Amino acid sequence: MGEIETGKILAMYRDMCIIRSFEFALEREFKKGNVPGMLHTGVGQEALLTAIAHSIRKSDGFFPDHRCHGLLVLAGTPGEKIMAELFGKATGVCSGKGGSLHSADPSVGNFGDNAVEGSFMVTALGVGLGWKMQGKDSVVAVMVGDGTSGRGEWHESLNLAATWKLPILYCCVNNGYAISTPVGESHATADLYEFAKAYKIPSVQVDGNDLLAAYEATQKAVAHIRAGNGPYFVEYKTWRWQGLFSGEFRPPEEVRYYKEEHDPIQMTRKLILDKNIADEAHLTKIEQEVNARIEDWVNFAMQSPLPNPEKATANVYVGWEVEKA
Amino acid sequence: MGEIETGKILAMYRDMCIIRSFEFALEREFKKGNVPGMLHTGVGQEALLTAIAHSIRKSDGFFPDHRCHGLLVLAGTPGEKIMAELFGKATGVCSGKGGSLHSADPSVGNFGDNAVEGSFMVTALGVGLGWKMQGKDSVVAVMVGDGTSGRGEWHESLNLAATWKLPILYCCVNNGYAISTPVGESHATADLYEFAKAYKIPSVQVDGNDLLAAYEATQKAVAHIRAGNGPYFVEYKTWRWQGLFSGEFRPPEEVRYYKEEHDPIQMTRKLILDKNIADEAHLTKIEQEVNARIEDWVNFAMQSPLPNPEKATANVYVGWEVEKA
Amino acid sequence: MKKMTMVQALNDALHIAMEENERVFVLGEDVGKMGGDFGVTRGLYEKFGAERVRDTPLSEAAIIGTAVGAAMVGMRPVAEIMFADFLTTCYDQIVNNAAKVHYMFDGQFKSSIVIRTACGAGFGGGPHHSQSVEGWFMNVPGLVIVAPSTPYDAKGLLIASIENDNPILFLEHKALYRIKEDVPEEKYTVPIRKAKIGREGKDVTIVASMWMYHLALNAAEDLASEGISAEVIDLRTLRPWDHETVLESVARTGRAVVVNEAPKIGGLSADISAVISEEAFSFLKSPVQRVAALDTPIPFSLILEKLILPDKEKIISAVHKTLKKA
Amino acid sequence: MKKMTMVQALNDALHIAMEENERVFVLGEDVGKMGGDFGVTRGLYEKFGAERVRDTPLSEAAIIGTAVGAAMVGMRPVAEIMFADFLTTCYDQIVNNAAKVHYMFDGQFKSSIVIRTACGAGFGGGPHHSQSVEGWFMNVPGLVIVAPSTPYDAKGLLIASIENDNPILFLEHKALYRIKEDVPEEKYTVPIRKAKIGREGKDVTIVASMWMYHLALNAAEDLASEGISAEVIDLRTLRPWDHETVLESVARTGRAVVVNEAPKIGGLSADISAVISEEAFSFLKSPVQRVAALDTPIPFSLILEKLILPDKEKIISAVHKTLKKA
Ligand SMILES: Cc1ncc(C[n+]2csc(CCOP(=O)(O)OP(=O)(O)O)c2C)c(N)n1
Ligand SMILES: Cc1ncc(C[n+]2csc(CCOP(=O)(O)OP(=O)(O)O)c2C)c(N)n1
Ligand SMILES: [Mg+2]
Ligand SMILES: [Mg+2]
Repeated sequence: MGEIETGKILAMYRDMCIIRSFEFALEREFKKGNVPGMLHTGVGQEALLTAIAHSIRKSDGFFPDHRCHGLLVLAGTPGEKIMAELFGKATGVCSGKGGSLHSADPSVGNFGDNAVEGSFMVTALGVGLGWKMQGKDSVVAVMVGDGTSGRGEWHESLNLAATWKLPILYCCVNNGYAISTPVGESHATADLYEFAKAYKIPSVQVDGNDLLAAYEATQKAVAHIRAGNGPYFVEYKTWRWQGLFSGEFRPPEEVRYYKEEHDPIQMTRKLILDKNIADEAHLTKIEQEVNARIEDWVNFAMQSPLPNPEKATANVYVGWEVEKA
Repeated sequence: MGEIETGKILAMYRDMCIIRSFEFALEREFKKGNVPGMLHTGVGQEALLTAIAHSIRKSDGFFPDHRCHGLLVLAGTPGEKIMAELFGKATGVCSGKGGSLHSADPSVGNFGDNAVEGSFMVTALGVGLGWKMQGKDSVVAVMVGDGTSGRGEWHESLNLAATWKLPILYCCVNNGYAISTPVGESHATADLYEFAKAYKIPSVQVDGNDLLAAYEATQKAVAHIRAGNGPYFVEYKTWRWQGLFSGEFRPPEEVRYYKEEHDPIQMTRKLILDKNIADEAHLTKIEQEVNARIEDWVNFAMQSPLPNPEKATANVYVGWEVEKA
Repeated sequence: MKKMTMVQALNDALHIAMEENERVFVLGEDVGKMGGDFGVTRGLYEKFGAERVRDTPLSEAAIIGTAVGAAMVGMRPVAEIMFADFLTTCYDQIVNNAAKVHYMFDGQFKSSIVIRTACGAGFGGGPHHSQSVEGWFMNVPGLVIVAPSTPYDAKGLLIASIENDNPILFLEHKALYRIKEDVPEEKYTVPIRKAKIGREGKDVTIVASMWMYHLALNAAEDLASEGISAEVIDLRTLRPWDHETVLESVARTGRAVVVNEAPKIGGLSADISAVISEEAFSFLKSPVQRVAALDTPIPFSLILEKLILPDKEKIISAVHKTLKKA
Repeated sequence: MKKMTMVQALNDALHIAMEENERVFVLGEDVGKMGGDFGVTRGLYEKFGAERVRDTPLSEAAIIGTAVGAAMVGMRPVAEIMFADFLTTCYDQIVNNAAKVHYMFDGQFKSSIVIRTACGAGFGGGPHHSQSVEGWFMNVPGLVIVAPSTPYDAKGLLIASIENDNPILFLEHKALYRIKEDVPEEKYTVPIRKAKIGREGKDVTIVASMWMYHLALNAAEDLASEGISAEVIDLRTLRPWDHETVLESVARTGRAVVVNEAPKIGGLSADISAVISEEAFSFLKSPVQRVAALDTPIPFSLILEKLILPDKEKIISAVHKTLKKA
């Protein structure tokens, strides 16, 4: 492991901490009633999210799903603007109109979530095609949960991306369940990269909790796409900490394994210590800094004003106002 | 080739002639203006249609597509009722309300076409599931054109059929084109059975113009399904004689090959003569009988009355009338 | 009698229907062990097993397709689409298949399905978890839309819908899931296509449904204290809705306010207003007033959401308008 | 000026738009070498190549998804859905994505797409190739529906639609594809959201669009010979439609007939009737009459199809009704 990788790993560890800390703060504020609507978090999926964030450029794009708050921040949107959006405040990245499920930011290539799971799989085709037609070498990443793989749009998207050789990176986040339903009980295979192979798309499965493995696979995929070879499919095996609203539903041994033995943060921390990339004190300092920053964002969100009422009727049509009564 | 197969081959040859003669008569009547709406025909695809008809039972079911007039007849609906339906007459199998694209007949397991191509791929799931829940061993066949393979319903259907082990026979009729678009230019592969493999469904490709090959593949598939092993996918490579409304658009050599060298009727005829199953005179007699019968159906359709005006508002709701003005 | 929430009343209806007829089965996302996102299918899996309580993948087209196909062979499927907003993804199966099967095949098949789904706004669900969707389906012949406003009606209408031979879109408003009332424990049905006069009055007729019905009742209460007597009608079936009850009421009151949670342009509210205006023309003392959502998607922030949705005050002010001379 | 069919006028518009702006591109089934099922995209492939004239598989969701995504990065896609009936299969992309992108992301993206599609009945197309679909989309905020009735308007409206920044559903009625009129060869636009008074009159206002507009003109001709003077309005934009022109006309004539090819319940006709009844209440001498299709799917047989569709006679008799005292 050379000089550069060392710095990179620490930077990525820091980003993983940002994701977890952000999500924990959110869960806390949600319980307090400060975050309206519904809340899904990416706790447990920090490694793959960080690997993706570090593999695409600002000139690339991505379609985040419902567990990607962290990715939005890593992509470059100021964290307080994401936090404020989730609080439904005027200072949010969409002025509070989008919330957790619809926080877009074109300035960093964030095309926003579509809460009809899987629907943006076909929208991404257009971004890839548009950029291709414009002669850009940009890549567009699309997040797809294991559950979301049931949608017909999966087929329409993969087929057309393959046929037109579009610059699309399919990031399939297989955390084993769609809400309560195990992936293998609702799909012909629990290994979703097998579906993708049928489209003659390079398709791999990787341990999404292993930061370096996820990073390497994503880097390779992006290089392939950027070279003009068309789409690439990466299945990240992972596990989400969030259970059901009613509580935990998964086997205790599975829960223990993922929280205690196969937690991406702990795994990366151990790697750093084992390889002597940094010491305990250094990591603790990173963690404390991150936590403090995130509390700043929470405070910013809390203190921000509610959206201007004008926003309720703004931007329905381009160029026309809607009736206000 | 034993005694029984010999009779079977002649019966199937006769059925192939019924399909072609039926479609030719239709094309003629369509040109004369006796058949309203649009017309698609199955000329060139007689072998695979016959193979399917001879592989499923009356207690099985099928979803015909837009090139299946012949299959409707082979399934057991009196030919004159199909012909009359296409003429929009009261004596039609749906009293003229359905036409070419919507001629259903539950008494022979014909669930009717859905002219939104591919949509019935998911409807078939319900028939398979319903029968399975009722403890029947019936099989349901679904016709899918190569072009129709682009629909998202493809994925939703294959995935769920595989997961629930439903008794569904996917009959993929790959005639090379969707209207004018070559299958290989709009799909990741021109060999569509490769798509199906991803679902861990047994999936084969067969020359759909070779009667015995098509028959054998279909028999095998149906046996597999009926034994409770879940769905099966057969891709029949074939070619449709019908070009575009504006005329022929395919390479002349391709047209020549399929019409002169690889025409299923000629191929089967040759097989019968080569194997001495029957002589020229016998075949000619079959052909003449078939043609005469089909003209009877045309005459029946021509002479039938138009639908009763009451039909226009009947059967919108079960149990309620609609306003008549 | 037992105090039940609407969730419990619906759950009770499903238990009764499934016990009574083994051809009734349930399918949808997480309807099995989990009992559905809102708990409506709770306990069914344990009682009736995985064969009749089927978890599906996120394949909404396949969910409805499966329901229609199963109905074509005599089953009685009850499909759940988790949020009504997602009906867009199975719109084809509903509009071009479920609603047409009986007609286009000349009565040879029935599409006896019930599609249950959770609709409605007011909780910060944002643009994809809050919509009132009846307007998308009003112009679809063959389709029936049922929408209860109370636990009692919810139970009776769901049983009636499962027994009915038509394809039924059954709308469950999220804001009503937790309201409680006395509900009989035995089986009963509430008639489809029959509106209910929830409060009698003589000055103005307010036509509403689901959550809006409750707002209308509240408004009527306030109006009463001003000396205005409002009759409040709960449509219960939204398509085809009960012209007779509404027109008879407007003929008496001479004034009408139509309340609907969906946007004003082209939705259910337009249909009701048009029919009243056309059919009760000579009775109307002032133009029909509509209280509906503004012509916008539903914003996430609660304060913005509130601005675009109907509320009690808007209903009261619409009633006031009908009482001014036109 | 050149005599052009509507197909030619639309084709001309596409040629002009694609020449002028290289970000305009066309996608859909068989739109390339074949030139589209109805010939509207003919010659584009030869002139602009396979990059900008893209044949797709039968993946309607992907067609619209691709259009929306491309618009999000500044392209100007014109998508063709072969028959309007198939819009059911991409309803999600239109309703929950195209129509909401601009609003839910706070104006940061535009969904400047045009969806061209062939609609309408009358030729034995049956239940899945004949529908009038505007009613499915009337209750969808953010969406614009444009529907020309003449070759001149078709060309001007299509160019205006491609230049417009909103998601536009552009309806082309199949019965109008072959009608001819003089059309300028150069570029021009016809304003969106502006209705046209196609014939002036003083006794009654007939509001129509597409094929129904022509039936209305024919009816007006017949009515004139009876001494009844009918004003005929072509809406041209169906959502949001031009209230001003219609209400101003009804204020003059005091009577209104609304004609729409879709079923009566809940469609465009309801919206128009409701708005006229509410806003022109004091001007109306008799109730608004509606001439629309019956509440049925569209049967295949021509004689049945004719029974359920509006025609000239039904329009005339509706006008007669408006002239009787209410
Ligand atoms: C089309 C659609 N169907 C259903 C839902 C409701 N829903 C939201 S998240 C979810 C589960 C998704 O599972 P998965 O893709 O595996 O994501 P995870 O939550 O496990 O990360 C469901 C069913 C939805 N949002 N969209
Ligand atoms: C969803 C849908 N999209 C488009 C069409 C119009 N259409 C009818 S047939 C056809 C081509 C179908 O090709 P294929 O499945 O290969 O059948 P083939 O005609 O070649 O037998 C198309 C595009 C349709 N009916 N339904
Ligand atoms: Mg998952
Ligand atoms: Mg084909």
